[in-house]
Amino acid sequence: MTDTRPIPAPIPDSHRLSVSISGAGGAGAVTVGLILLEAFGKAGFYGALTRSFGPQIRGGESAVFLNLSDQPIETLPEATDIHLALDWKNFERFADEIPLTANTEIFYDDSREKPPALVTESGAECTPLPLLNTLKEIKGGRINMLGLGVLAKRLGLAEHAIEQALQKTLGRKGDEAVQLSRQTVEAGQALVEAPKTSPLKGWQPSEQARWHLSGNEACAIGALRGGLKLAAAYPITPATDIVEYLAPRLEKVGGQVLIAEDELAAMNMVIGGAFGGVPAMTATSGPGFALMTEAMGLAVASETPALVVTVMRGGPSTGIPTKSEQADLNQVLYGLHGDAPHVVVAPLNVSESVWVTQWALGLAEHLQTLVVLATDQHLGQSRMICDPTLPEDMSQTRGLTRLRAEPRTTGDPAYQRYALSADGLSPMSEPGLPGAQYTADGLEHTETGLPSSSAQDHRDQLAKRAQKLTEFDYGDDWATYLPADKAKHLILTWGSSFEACKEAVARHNAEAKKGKQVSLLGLRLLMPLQSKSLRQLCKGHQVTVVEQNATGQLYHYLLSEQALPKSSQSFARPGPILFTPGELQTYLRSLTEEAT
Amino acid sequence: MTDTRPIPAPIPDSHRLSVSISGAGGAGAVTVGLILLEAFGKAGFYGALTRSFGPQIRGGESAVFLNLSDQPIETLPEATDIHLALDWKNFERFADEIPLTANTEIFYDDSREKPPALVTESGAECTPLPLLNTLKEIKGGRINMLGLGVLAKRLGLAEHAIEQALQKTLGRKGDEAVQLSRQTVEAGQALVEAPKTSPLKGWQPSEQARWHLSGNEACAIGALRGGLKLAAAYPITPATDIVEYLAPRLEKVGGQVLIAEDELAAMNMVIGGAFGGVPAMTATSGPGFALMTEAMGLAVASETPALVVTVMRGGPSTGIPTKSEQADLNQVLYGLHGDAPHVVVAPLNVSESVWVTQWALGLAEHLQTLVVLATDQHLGQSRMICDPTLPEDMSQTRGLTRLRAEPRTTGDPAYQRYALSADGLSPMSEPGLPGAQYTADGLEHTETGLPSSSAQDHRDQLAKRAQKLTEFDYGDDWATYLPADKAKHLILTWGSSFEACKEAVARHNAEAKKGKQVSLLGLRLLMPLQSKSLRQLCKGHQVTVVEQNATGQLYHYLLSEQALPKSSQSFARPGPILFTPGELQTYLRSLTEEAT
Amino acid sequence: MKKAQAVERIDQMPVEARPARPNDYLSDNHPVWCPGCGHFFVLRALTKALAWLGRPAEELAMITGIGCSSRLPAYLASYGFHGVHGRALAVATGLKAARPDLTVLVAGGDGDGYSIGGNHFLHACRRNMDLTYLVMDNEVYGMTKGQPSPTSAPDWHSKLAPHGTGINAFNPMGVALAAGASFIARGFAGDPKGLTKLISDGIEHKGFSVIEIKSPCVTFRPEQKAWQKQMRSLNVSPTPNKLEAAQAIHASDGFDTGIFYQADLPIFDPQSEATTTLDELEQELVL
Amino acid sequence: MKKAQAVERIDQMPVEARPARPNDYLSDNHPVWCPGCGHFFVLRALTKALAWLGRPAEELAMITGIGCSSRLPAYLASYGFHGVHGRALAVATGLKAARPDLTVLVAGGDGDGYSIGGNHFLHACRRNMDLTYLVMDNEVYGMTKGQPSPTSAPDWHSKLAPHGTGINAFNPMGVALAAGASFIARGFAGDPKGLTKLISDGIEHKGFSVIEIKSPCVTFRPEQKAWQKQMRSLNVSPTPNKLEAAQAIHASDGFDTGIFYQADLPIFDPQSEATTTLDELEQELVL
Ligand SMILES: Cc1ncc(C[n+]2csc(CCOP(=O)(O)OP(=O)(O)O)c2C)c(N)n1
Ligand SMILES: Cc1ncc(C[n+]2csc(CCOP(=O)(O)OP(=O)(O)O)c2C)c(N)n1
Ligand code: SF4
Ligand code: SF4
Ligand SMILES: [Mg+2]
Ligand SMILES: [Mg+2]
Repeated sequence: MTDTRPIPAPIPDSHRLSVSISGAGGAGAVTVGLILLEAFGKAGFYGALTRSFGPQIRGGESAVFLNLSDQPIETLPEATDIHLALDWKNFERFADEIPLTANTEIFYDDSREKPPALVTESGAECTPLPLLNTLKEIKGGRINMLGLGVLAKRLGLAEHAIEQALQKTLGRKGDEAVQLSRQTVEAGQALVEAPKTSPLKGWQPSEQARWHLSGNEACAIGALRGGLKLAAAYPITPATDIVEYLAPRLEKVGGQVLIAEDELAAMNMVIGGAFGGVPAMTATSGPGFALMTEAMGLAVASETPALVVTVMRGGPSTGIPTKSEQADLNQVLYGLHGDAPHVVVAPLNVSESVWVTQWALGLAEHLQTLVVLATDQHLGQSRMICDPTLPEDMSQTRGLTRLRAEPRTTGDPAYQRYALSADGLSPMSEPGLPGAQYTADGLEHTETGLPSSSAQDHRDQLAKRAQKLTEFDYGDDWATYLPADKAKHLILTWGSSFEACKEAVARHNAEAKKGKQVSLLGLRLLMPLQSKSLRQLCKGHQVTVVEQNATGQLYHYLLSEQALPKSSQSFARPGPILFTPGELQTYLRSLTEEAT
Repeated sequence: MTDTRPIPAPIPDSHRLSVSISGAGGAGAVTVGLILLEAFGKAGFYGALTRSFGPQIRGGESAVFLNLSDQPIETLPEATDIHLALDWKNFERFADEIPLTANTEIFYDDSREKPPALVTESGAECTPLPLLNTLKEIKGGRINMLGLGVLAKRLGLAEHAIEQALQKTLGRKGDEAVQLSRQTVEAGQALVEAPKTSPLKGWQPSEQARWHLSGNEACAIGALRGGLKLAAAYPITPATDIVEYLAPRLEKVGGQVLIAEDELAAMNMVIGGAFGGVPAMTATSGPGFALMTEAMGLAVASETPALVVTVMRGGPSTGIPTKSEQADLNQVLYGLHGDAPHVVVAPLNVSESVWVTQWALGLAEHLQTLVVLATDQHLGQSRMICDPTLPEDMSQTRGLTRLRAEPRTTGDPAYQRYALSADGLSPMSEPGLPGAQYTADGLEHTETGLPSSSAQDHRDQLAKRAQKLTEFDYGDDWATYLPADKAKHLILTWGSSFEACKEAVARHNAEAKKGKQVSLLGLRLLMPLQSKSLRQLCKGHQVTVVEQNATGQLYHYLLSEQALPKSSQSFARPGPILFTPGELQTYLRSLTEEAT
Repeated sequence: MKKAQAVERIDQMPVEARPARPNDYLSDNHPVWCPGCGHFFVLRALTKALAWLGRPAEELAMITGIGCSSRLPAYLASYGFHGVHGRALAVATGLKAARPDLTVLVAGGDGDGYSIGGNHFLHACRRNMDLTYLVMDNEVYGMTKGQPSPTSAPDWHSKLAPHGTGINAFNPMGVALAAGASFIARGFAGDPKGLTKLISDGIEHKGFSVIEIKSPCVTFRPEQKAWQKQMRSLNVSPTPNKLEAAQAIHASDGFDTGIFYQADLPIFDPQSEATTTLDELEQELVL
Repeated sequence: MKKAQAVERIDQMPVEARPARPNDYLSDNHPVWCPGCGHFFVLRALTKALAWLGRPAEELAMITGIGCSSRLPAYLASYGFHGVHGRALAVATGLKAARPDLTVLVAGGDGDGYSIGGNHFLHACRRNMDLTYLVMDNEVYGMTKGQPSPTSAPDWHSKLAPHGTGINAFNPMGVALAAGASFIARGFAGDPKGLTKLISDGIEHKGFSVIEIKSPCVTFRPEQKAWQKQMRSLNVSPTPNKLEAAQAIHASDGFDTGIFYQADLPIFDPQSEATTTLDELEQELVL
């Protein structure tokens, strides 16, 4: 595995900051967060921003949480350093997600409600500010920009970073708007003192080009890199952004987005496009995925390439649509009827979502089958400033294309779409190609594609479809392995739990003795499971499978494939709250203590 | 487990007969088979009839296979004793299923094609008969009735049995038709000699009332026994028969069948009916099941009772619609997104399909959740003469009904549809009941049913929905265990593979030494898996999991639940041909030899 | 199953039995809709119509799918089912078949009903069961934040369709007519009186009533606030003639309201009566 | 993606390029249909129409779902996709969007198209892409052995509906018209000449062409053999006027054939051109 790197040192507390902002609908908390993130980026730093919505559609309250550092960071804040309350509207709805401590500094408007009990009880230091009062003097000024000024000042953020972020974020609203915002921000800055020592003291700005993107945007770009030409989808939270990001872009590279009447149509449109010869995908979430499973089986049986991105949310049923959970693993592995081998991949963080999606689309094309890429609401909708992660060589395992049939003339042997072959792959023809006409079929068929119910044909074609996936060499990308020296314990996880585990393991290893240190494995290729390599790697370890669902779906899957050593265990809990490094660190401590 | 019985002795060869009949479309092979089966029933015997269709819709050739005995028999014929070829049209299509040997006696018409090579090569004794010639003298007579006469004579079947069977099967066509058939049958009987010793010599007619039914009919009757009031479905092979059987009957017990526009509608109609207070079900197969999974999740999350019968066929995708396979297990266990606990049961043979379906509907009602009953094309569409199997006491674990809410008046505490409780069950209200109004919801919710995205509500309701299934006492019905003395090996199987395993184990044990004998377990309750009891029972055995699919889906499921001892193994192969006792017996032999 | 009863009107009830106010049909839950959303007004008109008709809340069931509009049941004091996206009509069909005694109402949005739910819409019209279907049409998927729906104009620009969809808007009333619905009306959320009347007429009508309600999405289609000036109140009169109705629907600029079509068409009302015992049925199995 | 080309007519082609016979559009596979099934005649008319139009077989794609009728692609020498039940129009939509240069044909039965596939039918009409849709309507689910379909008469008795469904038959042409299809015709399998003409006109028409073809199921609806006497050959003339078409569809007893409606309506034909490079798009991610 090339992707074996030592576990990085944990980010020291002095090199990380957690900021949150909350407010009623329309107060603009999210905008402050977005500008702040961009500003940290412009200043050379890293950051992760997540949002939380109340139950209201749009009119309701919302909150953003930022985790900022001068080192790559993709986890959620655990203890809020600074909180800005534009108002206290339904603040309790976010209490789960905004962890206040005695060290938290809170700013709020002095002219309206007082902080609610749960805030004062936390012991946080609450500083009332004359926000609304100050606004009276700024015609058209908005309270959130005032708040942004307060935060910028308290955080010691460079002027030019704020200025660039305002330009980039508000620029399209015109110069006047930017000017008004700038003025309001300045007024906000004037409301508070600069801290005695800047919280950014000692932070090293990066010189590297970095990305500012969400996981959903990363997916979209990855698919474009993979040669995507057709995206068909029906909107569903939290996957819609992917297609919305593609809509204006795909057409510019000669492709197009089809808005389907439902998910049944979307999946079948993808199949139609791919049959026509172009790389095609859809994006959905659990309920929509359920509706697509029948046609997914068709992609498998007819050997038509298709990429389905599923952005998981809280389940079952409509569940918790705006929040994250890793509970659709069973569905993506096993949701199809019959023996229907397909590929399932899952990126481990936002930045790698670009290449993993490119890889996924390439696998679909190359293996002529269904590939499911599973992410979740957190990965999909969080915004990150992060290092670009594109493997240097995408051409090997990742620059994958379809094996195409050649035109045939009279006298050539008849074209066999489903010809048996050593690696299970057969050249795929496409309409327009003379002499290689065939009918793709979801009925079991002979090598030419004629429906057949013979036991021999069934066995042959089942084997062919299985074999092409198991025989393929997926290279080193099936997992990321971060070993610790002499580690007894191995944490095995996937998807959006990976970054929290990584941070927890880093912290744990920094303070643990040798022998009590812990290794980490993030599984990227879930199906076909690379059981042999995985078993090899797990050998001699006590493995704990960490995942965000109620029943330990990954754990049970690995058991079913006999990929885990005997003493392995599950550490699983449902969403919608994500794992934090702190929570996992506590667990690791008890785990390694218990083990001795 | 009350359902523990010793393994019966195998049926001696002299007490079984295998008959098959084939012919072009319209030749009437199936009718001959049906009358013959009925006649054997009337004569006091048992039998199993399976059909096989060519690829043609209706105009094409078809064949029937009968396995007949004076003892209960539900397996497929392995070696044909007598074959009647009404013609040789596409005979090779059935070659897989009609095993000819040197002992097979074949009758065919002497005026048309000769037997094909594969027949003569088998060494079977081929007797040409002047069938068409004889027919010339019987105005309106049909070749199949002539064939029936031939078979009746060679089999030594009592006249009165044939007579009764003709009456029952053709009676609705009127006296003249019956008379004509009778005459033709007699002409057929005149064409051949009676055998020197009747093949039925020594056969003991049963005095018991027996059933003549298919598994699909059994399901329908079971559901009616369970109080079914609404069936909504969209036709799909091989499940349609269930609803067609219900259509004229359900309305006579105050219920009704809704013909849905698609499976999405069918499943949601079931939910609507059950919400309205009546037991409701649908019946489908893999592709339709796929379309229903979204709404199945709704039944789980909203805690609405719903029974889904799925009659499995060859997969993936449209696959092999008219043939049997046990390859949708993954789908029925894991096809739902989110953590969506539900119940999965599967009858082990045709006759028990009656009570198992009744049980399944009761479980849905009592546990207020989705219950999937999985059968397959073989169980569903084979016709059996068998002993009725109704447990004496259906009231205990099987006479299950819904816990209903009481009407409330002002002053009563508000009704909480999803109130947490010790056993996870809450009383269910229904429209019309005053004071107990609520909104059922597929969004995660509070105890009253209000949408909620709080982590606490999510955890509580996830636990409630899981708990009500795991806490329930399913009694002894979760499996049938047939232990052999000092057996090292245990065969674990499910569904339509059970009867073949049972016969194979019976034969094996009859000839094997103690210690090489084999025990048998048929799993009936697949989810929630009774892991503790199962582990207990498997302990000390080497377990082989037998199933008819390519990937060993049950085996992997049991591994995932850590229900199997370490040395367990899988014996799985895909359909569409069913396991025969002989095939399994060979396997058992090698298994027990290898083990020493 | 229980037999269907005629819907009783409040004015035919003894005084003490009359529900006091529309608010009796409201639950305690506060709607999650954006301030100013048209759906508030639909809720208001609905409770007024229900008060006018006067059936006790427990004999009503409101079935919906998913969408802003589909949140309705939680705000009513009746029974409710908030199911999955696009399938409300199927749930309602099952319920009405099982329980013909209930007044079964269905509601949803243009996405829920005409996009993902289109097939059930077609077949519910065709079955013509005694259901009332309120479609709160804002020509957008509100819940998922502003994508074009089947009723969006082809040139409406959105993130998902930066140049518009280029596809003609779906014609709900025309399709309902061709598919067999027996009561077809258009109403406007901003016309409380007219809408109340249409809803109560729709519920009283025997057969499948489709009420297409223009209900502005102030957040993602703020320009729809202009509807308040454009819509005409109940300016259309009902006809039982299909061709006349087709003409009226075809000719309308979309701002006319009223009943466009109302006719007595055969209702799918599966009758069943217990005339046999289970034992008799089981006898059929016996050889 | 490749640009759409005009369909070339055989009479405009150089002689040596002209396909010789309808049989050139037939594959070697023998249909699994019952002897006498109407679908045989549809296949025949289709190959004749294709020969007349003269596009090479490899530039045609025939997309179907599941049903007896849906077995069609295997019998043609063109490209084909035999997908899942009810979704043929969606597959065809994806294909046509990706490959506007192809002639994309869609076929299926009344169950496939009007029951499970109803929603795609609605939205394919609305999109009005340049596709030709042949529905072989036998008023029954043939493949699953004789259940009532949406076009079955309400009083047709079958196992599944022993007293008939009691539901009015679906009106495919009326719904297609209301939903936006731009070419709507009825043909009859037993009228080879008329049907060939309708199919070739439908393929030549730019936009979504619906051809509702009465095609008897001799096995499960033997009474449909009487259609041979009842159907009239091409007695209807096309109109581009929606109301006139509605009237003609409404007035027909079901035995008239011909084009009921044909008009130039806007076609959904998503244009896209490569004007940007991937590198440029990736630059957007960079801070
Ligand atoms: C199967 C499925 N697909 C997609 C969604 C996402 N979704 C939820 S509501 C909605 C559209 C709502 O629009 P509409 O019905 O017009 O109601 P509105 O919000 O505008 O009132 C969509 C696409 C879903 N919940 N389930
Ligand atoms: C999802 C799904 N549901 C149901 C079926 C079963 N099925 C196959 S064909 C068919 C109906 C065919 O009727 P129609 O489309 O009218 O074609 P015909 O056979 O009459 O030509 C049905 C219900 C299926 N294959 N898939
Ligand atoms: S998003 Fe639109 S439809 Fe939804 S609540 Fe807000 S205004 Fe109403
Ligand atoms: S069943 Fe009917 S539709 Fe199907 S092939 Fe036979 S005659 Fe044709
Ligand atoms: Mg809407
Ligand atoms: Mg049909």
